[in-house]
Amino acid sequence: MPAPVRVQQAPFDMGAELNAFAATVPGAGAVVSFSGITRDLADGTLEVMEIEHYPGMTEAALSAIRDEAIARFGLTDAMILHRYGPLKAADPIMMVATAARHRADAFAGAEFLMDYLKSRAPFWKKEVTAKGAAWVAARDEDEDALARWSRGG
Amino acid sequence: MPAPVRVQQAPFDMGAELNAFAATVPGAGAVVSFSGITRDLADGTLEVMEIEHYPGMTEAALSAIRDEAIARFGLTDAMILHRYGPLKAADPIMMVATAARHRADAFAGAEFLMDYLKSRAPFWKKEVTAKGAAWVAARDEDEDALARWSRGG
Amino acid sequence: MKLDIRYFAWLRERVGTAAEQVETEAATVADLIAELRARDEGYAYAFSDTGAIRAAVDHELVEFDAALSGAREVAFFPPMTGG
Amino acid sequence: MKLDIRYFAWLRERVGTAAEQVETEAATVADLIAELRARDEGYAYAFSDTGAIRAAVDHELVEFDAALSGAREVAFFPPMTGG
Repeated sequence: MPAPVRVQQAPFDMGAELNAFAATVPGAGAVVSFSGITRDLADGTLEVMEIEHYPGMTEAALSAIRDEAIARFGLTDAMILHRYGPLKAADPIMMVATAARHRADAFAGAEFLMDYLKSRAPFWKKEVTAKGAAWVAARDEDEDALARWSRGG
Repeated sequence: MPAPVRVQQAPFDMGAELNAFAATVPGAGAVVSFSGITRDLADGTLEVMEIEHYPGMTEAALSAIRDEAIARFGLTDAMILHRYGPLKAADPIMMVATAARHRADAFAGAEFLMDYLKSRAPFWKKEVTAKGAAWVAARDEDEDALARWSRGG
Repeated sequence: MKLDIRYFAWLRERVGTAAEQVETEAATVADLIAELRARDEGYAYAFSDTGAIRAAVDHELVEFDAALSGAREVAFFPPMTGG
Repeated sequence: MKLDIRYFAWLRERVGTAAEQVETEAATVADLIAELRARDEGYAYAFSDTGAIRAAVDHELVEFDAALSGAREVAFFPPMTGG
């Protein structure tokens, strides 16, 4: 069984990951997956998306976010996989999967994982084109998305 | 490329379905999947879950729900696959997948598909045990879940 | 007019058939239900709790006040439980 | 005390190093930032907009008023953009 939190440079097969995860969640009636894919720039000029991270803190942050999601939504299980290093447009960047008895918890758990991971896990993206490189700015929407999880418990 | 709406008795491979879907959504940054899995009864006595459907209407209803989700959330694409016939505990029943530029739309699209499909697509589940058979009752929560999509457009 | 009627799930089990053809002048789904219910005890029992019954005309979910003019197939079934 | 300091993303590029060790008596993260900023123009520029900087002490995100007693590693970086 693959580790439930993985930070790796190597590509991954999202379908194989989904199957491996779903094979280990007895009693769950609902499995949700989210896969993030590298998007090209609007003008199609992306050469490389560089993903930097903070080894040690990254694993700790992802594990804490996973534990929190499992406890909060009563998940049967959850997994997080995130790549770093140089990626090309259309390359999968990361994936989360959740399992629960019912669909509402599986969906909420996956959205919670994504919202926290976006703004609280130490990854930084840099877009490289022939003209130069630019760090991707954090989006206000991503910070706002976190706020909903503190309402109502 | 597999048809975006399928109603079938045959098993399916959720990982292979996810990969096939994700391979055909250029420009999407987010892919969400939901898989529904047959749950055993609390006392572990489920022998068969029979799924009955209404051929003709089922395909029409699923296509309409898919079209609505794509239009409403600006999805890059969406797929729905649903089985019928006799299933065993832990067998995958159905799956939806959505793709969008950003994660919020991909998640909302998948939840919309599931909420509509639960209460508006003509499927009926019957649980068969050694002691007899019982039709699964519709849950009020499922009907309530639909209501959120009429608020605020 | 001639109408094909289809029944699903426990409604099918209670009326004892999956499909039948009827000759009817019912103007609405509600009229048709009243006709069917008047047939015999089995139909009366099957249609006793109309709050637990849904109807479709030509593959489209409808309310019971839906008109039947031009309809070819009417289906009756309990609330759906897909997913 | 001796502290390992790490920098990421554009903060790393602006200070010109990924990691260094400093000898400091700073009581809080804010004190440490003030010390670093006073070093030279490069550090002053890197830390000019503290609203755009996040800090972690021993792998845990903290506010700038967090105490440094017992800390071994402090990291500075821009808002995170994972996912």
